[in-house]
Order: sequence, then C-alpha cells, then structure tokens
Amino acid sequence: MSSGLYDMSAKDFDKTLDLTMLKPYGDTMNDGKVQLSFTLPVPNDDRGMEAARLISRQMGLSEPNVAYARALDKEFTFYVVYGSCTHSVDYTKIKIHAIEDKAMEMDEVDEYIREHIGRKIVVIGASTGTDAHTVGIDAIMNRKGFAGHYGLERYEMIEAYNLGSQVPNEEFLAKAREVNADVLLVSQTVTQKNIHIQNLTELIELAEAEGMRANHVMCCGGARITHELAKELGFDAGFGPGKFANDVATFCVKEMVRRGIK
Amino acid sequence: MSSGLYDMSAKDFDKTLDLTMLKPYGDTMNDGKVQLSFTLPVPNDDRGMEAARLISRQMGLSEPNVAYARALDKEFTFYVVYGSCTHSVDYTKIKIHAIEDKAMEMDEVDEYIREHIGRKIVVIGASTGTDAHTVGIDAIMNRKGFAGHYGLERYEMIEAYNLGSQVPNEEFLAKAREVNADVLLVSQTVTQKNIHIQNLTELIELAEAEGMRANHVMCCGGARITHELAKELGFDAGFGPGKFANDVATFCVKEMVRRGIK
Amino acid sequence: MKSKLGLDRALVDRARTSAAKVAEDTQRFIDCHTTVAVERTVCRLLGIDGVNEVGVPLPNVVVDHLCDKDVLDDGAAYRIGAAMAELGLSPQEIAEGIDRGEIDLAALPGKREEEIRAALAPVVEASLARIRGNVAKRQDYLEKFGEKDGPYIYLIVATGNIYEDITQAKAAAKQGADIIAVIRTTGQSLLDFVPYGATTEGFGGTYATQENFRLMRAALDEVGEEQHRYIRLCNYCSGLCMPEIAAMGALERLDVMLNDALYGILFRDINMQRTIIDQYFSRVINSFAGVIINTGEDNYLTTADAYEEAHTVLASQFLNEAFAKCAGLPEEQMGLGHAFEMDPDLPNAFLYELAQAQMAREIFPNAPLKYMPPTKFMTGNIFRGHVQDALFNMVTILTGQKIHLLGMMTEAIHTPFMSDRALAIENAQYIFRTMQDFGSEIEFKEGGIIRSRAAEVLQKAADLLGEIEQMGLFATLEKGVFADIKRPIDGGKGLEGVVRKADGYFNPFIEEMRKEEKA
Amino acid sequence: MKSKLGLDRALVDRARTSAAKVAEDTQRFIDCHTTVAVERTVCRLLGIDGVNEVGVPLPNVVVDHLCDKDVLDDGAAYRIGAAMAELGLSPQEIAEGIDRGEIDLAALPGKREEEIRAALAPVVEASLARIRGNVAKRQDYLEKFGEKDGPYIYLIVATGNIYEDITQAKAAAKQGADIIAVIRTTGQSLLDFVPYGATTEGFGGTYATQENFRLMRAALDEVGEEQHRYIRLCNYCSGLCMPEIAAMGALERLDVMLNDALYGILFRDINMQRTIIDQYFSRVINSFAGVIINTGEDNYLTTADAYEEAHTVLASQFLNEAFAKCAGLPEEQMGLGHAFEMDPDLPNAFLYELAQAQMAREIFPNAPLKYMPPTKFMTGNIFRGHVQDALFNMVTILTGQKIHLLGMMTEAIHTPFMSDRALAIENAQYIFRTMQDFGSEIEFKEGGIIRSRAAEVLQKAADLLGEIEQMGLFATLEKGVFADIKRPIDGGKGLEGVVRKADGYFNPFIEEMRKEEKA
Ligand code: B12
Ligand code: B12
Ligand SMILES: Cc1ncc(COP(=O)(O)O)c(C=O)c1O
Ligand SMILES: Cc1ncc(COP(=O)(O)O)c(C=O)c1O
Repeated sequence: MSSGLYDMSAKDFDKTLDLTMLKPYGDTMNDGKVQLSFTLPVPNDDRGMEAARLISRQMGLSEPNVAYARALDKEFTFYVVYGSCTHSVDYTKIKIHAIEDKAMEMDEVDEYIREHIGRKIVVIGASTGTDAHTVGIDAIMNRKGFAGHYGLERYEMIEAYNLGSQVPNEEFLAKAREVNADVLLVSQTVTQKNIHIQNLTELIELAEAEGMRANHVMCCGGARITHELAKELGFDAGFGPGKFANDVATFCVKEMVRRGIK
Repeated sequence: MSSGLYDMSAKDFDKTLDLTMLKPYGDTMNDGKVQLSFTLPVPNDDRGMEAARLISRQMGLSEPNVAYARALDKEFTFYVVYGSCTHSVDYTKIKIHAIEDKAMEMDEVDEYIREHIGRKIVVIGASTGTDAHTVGIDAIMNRKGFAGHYGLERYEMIEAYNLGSQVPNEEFLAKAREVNADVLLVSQTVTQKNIHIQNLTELIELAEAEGMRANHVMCCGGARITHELAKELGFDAGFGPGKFANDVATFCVKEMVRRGIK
Repeated sequence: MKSKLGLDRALVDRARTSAAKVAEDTQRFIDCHTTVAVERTVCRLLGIDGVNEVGVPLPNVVVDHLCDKDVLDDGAAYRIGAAMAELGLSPQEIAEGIDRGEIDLAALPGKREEEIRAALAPVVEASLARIRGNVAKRQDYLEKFGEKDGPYIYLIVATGNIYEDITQAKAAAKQGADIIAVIRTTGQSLLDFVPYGATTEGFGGTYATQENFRLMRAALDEVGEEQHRYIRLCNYCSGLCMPEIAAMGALERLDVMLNDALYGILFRDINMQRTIIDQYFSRVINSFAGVIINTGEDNYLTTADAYEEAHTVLASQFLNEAFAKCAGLPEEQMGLGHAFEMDPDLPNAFLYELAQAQMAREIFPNAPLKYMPPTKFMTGNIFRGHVQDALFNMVTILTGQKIHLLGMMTEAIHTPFMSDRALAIENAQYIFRTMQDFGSEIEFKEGGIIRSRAAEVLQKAADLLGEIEQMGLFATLEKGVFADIKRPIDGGKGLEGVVRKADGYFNPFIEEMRKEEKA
Repeated sequence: MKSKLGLDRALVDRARTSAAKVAEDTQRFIDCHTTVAVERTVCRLLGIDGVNEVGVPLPNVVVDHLCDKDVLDDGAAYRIGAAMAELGLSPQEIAEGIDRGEIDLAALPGKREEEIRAALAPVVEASLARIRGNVAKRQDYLEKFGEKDGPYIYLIVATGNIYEDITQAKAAAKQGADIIAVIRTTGQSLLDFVPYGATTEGFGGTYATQENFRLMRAALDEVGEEQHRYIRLCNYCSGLCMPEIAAMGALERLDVMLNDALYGILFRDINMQRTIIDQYFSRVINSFAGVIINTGEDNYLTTADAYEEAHTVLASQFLNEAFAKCAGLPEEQMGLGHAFEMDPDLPNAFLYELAQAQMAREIFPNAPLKYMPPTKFMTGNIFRGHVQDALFNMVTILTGQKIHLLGMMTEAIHTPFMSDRALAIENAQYIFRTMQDFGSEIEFKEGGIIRSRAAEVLQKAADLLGEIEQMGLFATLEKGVFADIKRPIDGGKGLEGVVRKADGYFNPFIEEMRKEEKA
C-alpha cells in the first residue's frame, strides 16, 4: 500500500586507513579527494576544458571534475578542479629532517648555557641581501619577542646583535668576526625566483671561504624556509613560521655543545 | 659616491608559448603554477607536512610549497600547496566530443522543424530516479525558460511534456511510448557515489531492451554532465551548465534529421 | 529589542490573525483524520521496533495488517490495547505474532475503552518517561556546560555512512559546531517506512534510522563532554514518515528536527492531506520532547526568486507559526526558516537581505530563527562562494539569527568534505568575532532602502495571508501560490495512507503529551 | 557629507595646525639644501637621458662629475646652463661630452645668471610643455570616457618582467582594474640611480625605468581605448631617486605615484635630511603633472599594531598633508594612506577599522584616500584570506575610500598570479555592488563603540602632533615615534648626497612649476 519501497541497497565499504598507502581524504577514507586551481594560456571553450581535464589526469586525478572555468583574458582561462588522487605515499617510511631537540624555555636555555658552556654566547642576526623584511628576524631577536615568546635580547646568557635588514653577506660576516659571534642567524622573506636560495648559498660559500663555517652555528629562517631546505643549503638548521626565539636558542646552544664550540 | 650599485643582472627569459607543451600559468609563461588543497588523515606535524609535500611531488609538482597546514582533528590535517606542474599537454592534439551544430534560436528551430520534419515533434523530459532536482529540467522545458532563453514548451513546433522529478526509469519510458515521444530528455543533479551513472545506464539499457533506443533521440543534462560522459553512457548528447533550451532543441532536431527519424 | 525597522505592528497582527484562522480551519480537518504514519508512530511509542525476516519494520507490519483488515480507523492504540488486554502480551510480542500470522487484530473480541486504556497505560507511561528522561538529560547538560549566547553554528554531515558521518561530526564539533545535522539520503522522504539499523550506504546523505540516531547521539555526547559544550543533534522528519521520525528523535534525544507543515507537499509531492495530518502529531511529539523544529521556507527560494518572492517566505513563517501553536509548540522551539538567496549580481542585494532577516527577527522575537546559507547562486567558483558565505554570516550577526546553517564554498559541487566544514566554521567565527557588536552599533536610516523594503514585504505578506484566509489552505496549495508549485488535493504520494477516524479512535500519546504543555 | 562620527572639529583644526607648523619649520631646512637626486632630476628635465658604455645613466655621470668637482652646490641648472651658453651645445651633448671626459663644467668660464637662464629657457619650456601635454591628454581621455564614481580598483603587477607585466595588466584592466601599479623590484629604492631601458628581470617587482613606464602607458592606453575607460598607471618614487622618478612619471604620463615624506626614512633607512629634501621637489613635480600621490601610512601597521598605533597613522596623514601643501599639491591629489591591518582574532576589530576609515574620510574630505588591504594577518590560508579581503572591500564601500588597493588571497605566499587578481576584482565588485548604498543607509549609534573609538584616536593624534610641534620633525624621527623605528639624523643611506645650496643656486623647474599652481 505504501508508495515507498522496502528494500535499500547496502554495499561493503572500504574504510580502512592504510598508512603505507596514504591518500588524501575528502569525506571518506581513501577517497583521494583533492582540489586544484590553475590558469591555462588558452581561450575558455570546450577544448580548454578538456586541456584542464587532461592536465588534471596527468597529475593523477581520476575523474577530474572541472567545476569552474572562467576567462581571465581572451587567451587565459582559470579552472577549479576536483578529483580523486590516485597516488599515495608510504607514510611509515617518511624520513623527516626535523630538529630533535625539545624546545626549552628562556630560563632553561640560560641555565643550560651556564652549565654547559659557562659563558655568555654571542648571537648575531640580520635579514641579508636586498631583503628589507625585518619582522621575522625581529620576532626572534627583539626583547619584546613575538606571540608571547621573549626575544634573544632578553636572554641573560645571550649577547644579541640585530643588524636589521638589507645587510650584504660580506658585511654580515665581518660584523660576526668583530663581535666574536658563536651563532649566525639569517632571515629571508623574499623568495621570488629563488633569490633566497641564491643569497643563502652565497653566505655559506663566503663563510667557508673565510674559514668561519666550522666553528659557528649557522641558522636561517623565514616564511618559506624549512629545516630540510636549510640543511640542503649547508646550514645547521632552518626555522619557518611558528618557530620562536626559544626554539632557535635551544637548537643553537645544544648544537654548540654537540660540536664542542666553547 | 652613491650607496646603490650600478649593475643589475639581466638573464634570458623563456616566455614562448608552445601549445604542444601547454602548462599552467601563474604570472609567467610556462611557470606551471598550480594551487592545491587537500586533507590527509594524519596529525599536523613535520611528518604530515612532508607527506603533503610527497603527495604533491607525486602529482608532478616541482618544489611544492606547503603554504598552510591546519589540524581538522587530531588525526586529520588540511594543506594548501602551491607548486609548479611539470606535466604538460599537447593542446594541438586535443580531440573534443563537442556538439558541432551551431545553436539556432527558437524561431529558427521551429522553422527547421517545419521544413525538414513537417510535423510537431514530441519531447518528454524528467529528472529520473530518486533525483528531486527540477530546476535544471525546468530551465530547459518550462515556457518561461531560463537566463533569457525560452523553454521548449514555448516552441510552436514542439509538444513538450515535463514529468517533473523522481520519475522511475520504467515510468519514464512508458510515458514516452504513450505520448509517442521523439526526444527523451533526462536531468541528473545528484552525483554522489556516481548514482547518476547508475541511473543513466539503467535507462539506456531499458530503452534498448524495449527497442526504443534506435528511433529516439536521447539526451541527458545536469551540472556535472558533459557531452563526453553522455556519449560514453550511450546517449546522443549531454548538456551541462550554460546550455539552454535552444542548444538542446537544435541538436535534437538536427539529430532526428540525421538519423531519419520522421 | 528596539525595532530598527519601524514595522507597522497593526499589520503584523493582521497577518498573524489571518494565519491563525487558516491553521484553525485546517486543524478541524486534521482532528478527524489519521494516517498510516501516525499509527506506525503510535506503534513505535508503544515499544514496537525491529524488522521481520524480509526487512519490513514491525510498525509497518502492524499497520499494514490493520489496513488489510480495514480497521486502521480505530487506531493502532485501540486495537493493540485490546489485544494486550485479551492476550496479556506486550505490543512487541503482538507485532511479532502478527508478523508470524498468528495474531489477527480484527478477529479478537472487543473490549471496553477503559479496559484498553488500562492495558496501554503502563506502556504509554514508560515511553513518555523515557522521553522526559531525555529532556532532563539535555537540561542537565545545558546546566553543566552552559547555554550559548549568539548564533548556533549548524553543520551538516552527509557521507552516506553513519560511521564516516561520526568522524566528520566529531571533527566539526571540536572545531566549533553547535548543531550537527545528519542529512538524509536522497529519496528517503518518499519511503513509507523507516529503515532499520546502522547504515553505511546512502546518496547525498545517510538514512535516518533509530540506530543511526543513537550512534550519533552517543558520539556527540562524547565530544561534548570533552569540549564542555552540549552539541545538539538534528535530523529530518518531513516526508512520509514525519511523526515516526519525530518519535524516534524524541526517544534518542535529538534536539532539532526539520519539520515543516508544507514542505513535503511542495517539494516532495506528498499529498497535502497526508502531510498536514502527519505534521500535527510530529509537532506534538517535538513539542513534548523539547525539540526545536526547523521549517523549510528556505526551499521556496531555491526555485522562486528571493527578491520577488520574499513575502511568500514571511507568509509561510506565519503559517508555520500558527500550525505550531495548534500543536502546542512553544515559541522557543519554533525555528522558523529563511535563507540568503539573493542574486550576487543584484545591486544592493545585501540591503534587501538584511531587511528581510531583521524583519523576521522583529516579528518572531522569541523564535530561534533558522537561517540558511546561499545555495542557488553558489557556483563552482569556490573562492567567490566563500565570500558569499561570509556575507551570509554577517547578516546573522547583524540581526541575531539563532540557528545558523553554515554555507559551504563547495555547495555547487559536492556534499561537504571535512575541510569544507572547517573552513566554513572559521569563516563564521571570524565574522561573528570581528563584528560582534556591529548589530547594536548601527541604525537604519528612516525612509531608507532597508526600512522601505521591510515595509513592502510585510504589506505583501499580510495581503497574501488575507487571501489565503479566504481560500483556505488546500485551495491555496492547489493554486500554486507557494514556490510556483501547484498541487492537486488528491494528487501526490501517500494519500492512500489517510484514514478518517472511527468513533472509538484515540491516540493516547497526543492526549498525554498535550496535557503537559508549557504555559 | 554629514559627519557620522560627531568628530570634534576644534581638535581636528588643532591637529592640522600643529602639522602645518612642523612642515613649515622643516621647509626652511629644505629650502636651503639640494641633493644629488634633485640635481639629476634637473638634468633629466633638461633632456639628459641614456646610459654610457658601462651602463651608468648620464644624469648620474653629470652629477657625479659636479660632485667630484665640488660644485654641485651651484645646482646642475646653473652649471649646465652656463655650458650651454658657452658651448652652444644641448644638455645631452654636454652630458656626453662630460662622459667622454671632454667637458669639465667646473673649468668653464662663469656667466651672468640672466645669460644662463636665457640659455636654459627653451629647454625648460620644452620639458614643461611635454608635461602639460600629458596633463591635457589625460584630461581628454577622462572627458571622452568619463570619470569613475565610487572607488578606483587598484591592482599591482610584479612579475619582474615588463612584458609579462603588460600581459597581466591588460587582463586586469579588462576585468575591471582602474589603476595598475607596477611594483618595483626589491632593492631599487636603495639604488642611487635609475636603471635604463626595458627590463625583464627583477625580484618581487619590476624595475622602474622610463622605458618601462612608456611601454606600460602605451599598453594601458590601448586597453583603455578598447574598454572605454581611462586606466591609470602608478609607480613608486620613494627611495634615493624620489624626484627623478617623479620626473620620469611626469614625462610618461603616470597618474599616481607612491610618494611619502617619511617612508624612505622609516622603512628604507634613507637619511632623513636626504628624503625630506627630495620629497619636496618630487611633490612639486607630481603636483604640476596632475599626479595623485600615495602616502605610505599603511607601512606603519605592518610593523606596529593597528589597534594600538592607529593614532600614528592619523598623525602621519596630517603631516603628509602639510608637506604636500608646502609643495603646492592640491587636496584632490593627496592620496593619503591607511590600511586594514586589524588582527582577525580581535573582537570587534571590524568596528575599529570602520571608525578609522570613516574618520579619515571626514577629516580629509577632498583627498582621494588610498586604502591598503590586509597583509600582515594574511596567511597561507587563502580561503580565510579571501574573506579578510572581502571585509576590507566592505569598509571601502561603507566609508567612501577612493584608491582601493585590492588584497590578494595569496598575499602571504607570492606576488599575484593572474588568477589571484581576477578573483580579487570579482570579490571587490561583488561587495561594491551588493552593498552599493549601505554606507548611506546606516548611522552609528551615539556613544557607541565606533564613535568612541574615532574620538579616542583623534585625541591621541592631536596630542602626538602637539608633541612633534614642540620637538620638530627630525627629533621626532630620532625618538622613534613612528612605527617604533628610531633613525639618527646623520644615519642611513644617502646623506653624502645632501648639499647646502650656494648663493647663486637655482632650480628653474621648481620656479616654473610652482608658478602654475592651481588656486
Ligand atoms: C610586512 C611586510 C612587508 C613590510 C616589511 C616591514 C618590515 N620592516 O619588515 C614592507 C611593507 C616594507 C614590505 C615590503 C616589501 N615586500 Co613584503 N610583506 C610583508 C608581509 C605583509 C608580512 C611579513 C611579516 O612581517 N610576517 C610576520 C613575520 C613574523 O613572519 P616571518 O617572517 O615568517 O617570521 C617567522 C618565521 O618565519 C621565523 N623566522 C623568520 N626569519 C627568521 C630567521 C631566523 C634565524 C629564525 C630562527 C627564524 C625566523 O620566525 C618568525 C616567527 O615565527 C608579507 C605578506 C605576509 N602576510 O606574509 C609580505 C611579503 C613577504 N612581501 C613581499 C614583497 C614582494 C615585498 C616587496 C618586495 C614588494 C615591493 N616590490 O615593493 C617589498 C620590498 C621589500 C624588500 N626589498 O625586501 C612578498 C614576498 C613574495 C615572495 N615570496 O617572494 C610577500 C609574501 C607579499 C606578497 N604576496 O607579495 N613587506
Ligand atoms: C536547488 C537545490 C535543491 C532544491 C531542489 C529544488 C528543485 N525543485 O529542484 C532542494 C532544496 C529541494 C534540494 C534538495 C536536495 N539536494 Co540540492 N541543490 C540545489 C542547488 C542549490 C541548486 C541546483 C539548481 O537548481 N541549479 C540551477 C539549475 C538551472 O542548474 P542545472 O541543474 O545545472 O541545470 C542547467 C544545466 O545543467 C542544464 N541541464 C540540467 N538538466 C538538464 C537536462 C537536459 C536534458 C538538458 C538538455 C540540460 C540540462 O541546463 C540547465 C540550464 O543551463 C544545488 C547547489 C548548487 N548551487 O548547484 C544543490 C545540490 C545539487 N543538491 C545536492 C543534494 C545532495 C541535495 C539533497 C540530496 C540533500 C539532502 N540529502 O537532503 C536533497 C535531496 C534531493 C533529491 N532527492 O534529489 C547536492 C548534490 C551533490 C552531488 N553532486 O551529488 C548539491 C550540489 C548541493 C551540495 N553541495 O550538497 N536541492
Ligand atoms: C523542512 C525540510 N524537511 C526536509 C528536508 C530535506 O529532506 P528530504 O530531502 O529528505 O525530503 C528539507 C531540506 O531542505 C527541509 O527544509
Ligand atoms: C610610500 C611608499 N613608497 C614606496 C613603497 C615601496 O617601494 P620600495 O620597496 O621600492 O621602497 C611603498 C610600499 O609599500 C610605499 O608605501
């Protein structure tokens, strides 16, 4: 008598998380859902749509859905695509170059220096090259600190010099020698055309040429800097967003001890 | 005497558009820039970041930049990534299944029917299966039309039946026989778990079983329907967003003539 | 709250009176009818649950049996009560007996009403006690964790799989959701039975089953304890099983139910007599269970134009209010609906929307208004969509909407991903915070666009209600006044489930529940 | 426009008077000094252009020569004019002669001033005529296409490659941009010369060169013709070459120039004497050329906190206004700056921002205020970023800001992609349309948060200007009052380029340009 039906389909449903085959997640485990957007230098028409779909397929999306296409100019079209990523990664095998040291607080760092180094350490920082962004290095160095973390200038056992921004690499190293620095901190914010990589590489090469690399701890930081990149470029560590003075202080003092810089 | 320098670097710059190697465009030809976002079912930490980077690399992004990471829950993290896509497509070789007929206006369609078919044609439409969305099919059928395009009910040479929504496939075909339809129009809006594909496939199979496929023009439409998909499923054409009554009317009448349905 | 719009109070009163007359008129029809859904609900409340071997829910087995025997007009309570008195069995045992073909309710000897009522009384009381217990438990939680000022952040989950839904719901709750709604699978509202057990397959949503309700309730209580917030649970009772699902919700401590007097008629082509009878009992239950109902005026605007048809939304709110009052629902549980569906291309659209929202706020001051996000004008452009949603969030914080259903930037693409929800919550929280006191800071110019718009919409709504008062509800629906949709009085689904009550008919739950109405 | 904030007008006047005194005081210092940049500018306006074999621009060759010979204090005009009179050569020929080592300006026989001026007159006049021609051409375009009501949509291009910039700029203009700014490469403001020719390499921006100006101007005129809109072109003159770049802009019909009296000092560590002298001539030129200047108060808020330091923004606006008046700049060309840099986590931040913007609007009613988007609190979360930008767009449409620099959702990530710009334009146009008349619809409650906030900021700014009036500008800068940045009077870059004028010094361009000041 009812207008409805009594039967309802029920299928098996794979909802097992397999960390060796980690995939993106939309609303169901292993559905692989990702969102993409990009512009192609072609007109907004069926052929362009198809090009967008093909590019998405090449990226490994199955059934890419071009949800939106909009002409930016006669020969440029912007696409928003959703699809299911067929790639996966073995999460259990991921090796990360992470800093192992658990961050100490300011007082602990001071205490650690007293105990293991026995003298004030000297830290010099700057935003080098043509980079005029100081907020990052200031966040680390300035007394008042950043986001509730005091800066190195406030540490009792640290003598901190903040050279500000647009400091040429040569000048930076000269100043480091002058103040007998133990630790060199460099901030890089502008990354367009990898100018930061150029600049950081140059600094390391200069430091090596001048025999300063071995007996100094050298760290870099900035919004686009990762620890991995820093290591690759020859620095001891790299610090990105969400890292504060005590993170870098902890690393540096422990690194000094590890390397026997006294 | 100046504090500035006189020299400025100038490098060669590749800004040639090569359509056989079409790539995404950010702000410079061939830079390959794309934006991605997705969630991984892992905690928000360095390892997760690395997993996000690896997935992006697998998708063919060089130097993926994980611009944002945010925990959605303890074991779920959302990432926004930018990177350069290393894939390209040969735009010159793209084959599109596009409808070739240039859309006629309402009056032209009526005229065409008078001239080439010589009688009113019968069109029946519905949103089938459990799909309750009518706006799409109404946009095509209702007199008042949509976005400035009158619906089929207004065409002098078309007798149009709009069955509304949630029409079972069997009922739809029965009604088509009853009114002697020439053209069958199906709308599908809900696509979750590919329910539309299931539903459209079933319709085609039923139509074939009942011997109705050959002498009817069958089209489907909806927000996620493409012409390509429709062809794959065995329909004559598919219509997505931005297609209106005159587009479908043009195709159908020309297709009737091509197929000799009189 | 001081009126910011300078609304004509006399006009508001006139509109409200018209709506009340329409509802009272219709209530006379309701009072002498019952439906298969109503009677299955009685079965459920009497404790009948489970499915038979072929998966048919026992309440359906019983009611189908009463239909077959042509005695549904006595009501399930009467017939089951009689059987209890006669056989000394529980309602569940009776249902199982019917299913096995061992019991024929029409063949049992007649009983006096007192005897029947006496047999039913303990079972009825047990059921009511369970619901009262749920009300008390909710109250305890709210006292322990405190109630939220400002808007409730309402989010949907819709994976089709209750377990994935739970994963999503918990994440959302931790991110700040106050209400979780489990969207139903497409098509469920047209099922004339309620599926059974935990379910893992659905399209565009998850089946509403009592077990799914229970699972999600437990999950939300768990996060709630952790977060020190009470997380409300919402589901949908509109459709062919409206009172049944309301009863299931009452039993499993749902807090919010989609429940509109007209929605099923207009948007699911359910027969109007059927829905209007069903909605009454469902609202009596929701009222008793302390469940906030959400009405579906937003749906009008997905087919009709939000600027042109704004007055039909207001008129429908008046009607839903009037029907809710007939069912004894307190204003504090009337989540009257509306929606932000203005065309982004329309100049000053935000002002019209603000006028509409503020007007609803002032006309229904005690109602926890349910405000729906942009959907119709959402496109695959997720970036613009996120801004549309931000404007919607603004209107809520400016006008004090209460049940705030978050918009998703992917509205035009798919049912929400976990990340869509998180971004939507962030969007809302940002707007609510950065504009916290903006509403009380600004005044609307006299004679300006906003005030004039509100006045115009109110006038049109009052006029429309005046017409409906003349025509009566059923004729109005036949004429297609709402959402441009015409429905014949004898058309649509489920009419065959409508029955005129026999003389001896009674429904113990309506009687008892209405006794306890709050002042 | 009726005041919506009920500002204390007397306090506004007091603040303005203090600022005027500071500027007049400083102007006395300016009047007796010149700089290498000022003199290179004179060279350029005399028609000296091009670079020598090793790429040094000829204006630098000439001025370096005058420095070497220790006669810069006479001014380039005096020395070149004398050479013209003596040798009968054009300034360009003289510059080339100097470069070849064939001419020594210090070794030529002296001339009477009249004779020198007579030699210079036709060249000066030619240069002024070219600039007047540009003003007329702009005027023609505006008459032909009409001027825009509402905010100018201002967008940046910054690929580093002028040809890619053009591709981007054209697309943006077609999408709705009213102003295109070509951002300079990092580091250019510290170059004490202006690079030459079309350039295709830069970091975070494109070199400002005269050829780049010309190329972009032509491109924008082309789209403008197509679109029937005049598309304005903007560049940056702050830095060690402030007046030089202003002159280049005047010659190539730029319409807008970033030009702040204090920016170079605070944010580029340029010596304060140097910048303050340079800014004067640059503003005289901009004034003459009908160029709107944009000041850089927004930069304060990228280092200092927008809530705490709001009054320094207002104080700096008063100072920039005062210095601009000293240079004869009409109010209609004063694009005083401020920025939406409120912390998204701060409750009611939107209200404070609205108060600030409305206050600026009311205090500088004729200025085409330049309003900068959120940057500091933009993160890699592009979705939230797009909403932050939407709120910024709202403030502009609510308070009538004029030069509206669009925020990019990718602000924290990279210089804009073509699509970032398109989405930003769409965002702004949507908000401007949907809230078109919202500003005139709402009033701010008396004694409310918005009015109180404005009153407080004004009070603090007036007090601060009072202090600065006592201390003088240089001492203020030494104390670090602005943006928490302390600058020693003899520190920073470019001090070696400052020279006290000799008695016979004159600058024919300042003289002529100031003669034509608008009433
Ligand atoms: C403020 C700002 C400015 C200010 C700088 C003021 C100042 N005194 O610093 C001003 C207005 C002057 C400016 C100018 C420019 N800017 Co700017 N600016 C920004 C902005 C808005 C915020 C940067 C910031 O302060 N972040 C806050 C700090 C605290 O974060 P952070 O640097 O990441 O630092 C943290 C960590 O990374 C780490 N860290 C950082 N450094 C170090 C170093 C060490 C040793 C360690 C251990 C840790 C560490 O610790 C910090 C705390 O956690 C960003 C956009 C954005 N929202 O990110 C653009 C941005 C960085 N700027 C940009 C550009 C291009 C410029 C200009 C070049 C534009 C131009 N052509 O004019 C100029 C020129 C600057 C130059 N020559 O370098 C681009 C860079 C694009 C790119 N990826 O290459 C950005 C991303 C904006 C954009 N989308 O275009 N800018
Ligand atoms: C309006 C609407 C509703 C209304 C429908 C009212 C009605 N009478 O149609 C209501 C509120 C009832 C509704 C309900 C539901 N909806 Co709904 N709804 C929408 C919404 C907001 C707009 C759809 C629309 O009207 N578009 C406008 C029309 C004109 O566009 P169109 O269909 O693409 O049609 C054009 C072309 O495609 C083409 N076309 C379409 N059909 C045909 C056919 C032919 C033959 C031809 C030639 C051309 C053609 O021509 C048209 C003009 O160009 C979308 C979100 C969105 N913004 O897109 C969600 C959306 C479609 N709904 C959705 C869902 C899940 C549901 C529900 C299942 C939710 C639930 N569980 O309760 C229910 C149940 C419906 C059911 N059983 O099917 C999802 C679908 C997800 C998916 N991809 O599977 C969406 C995307 C929202 C979301 N993100 O969750 N919905
Ligand atoms: C009042 C009301 N009931 C029910 C629903 C959805 O239920 P279904 O799709 O199951 O009919 C809606 C959806 O918008 C609604 O507004
Ligand atoms: C007034 C002013 N001048 C110049 C600039 C940028 O110039 P540069 O980076 O070349 O110093 C800005 C940037 O914000 C500014 O506000």
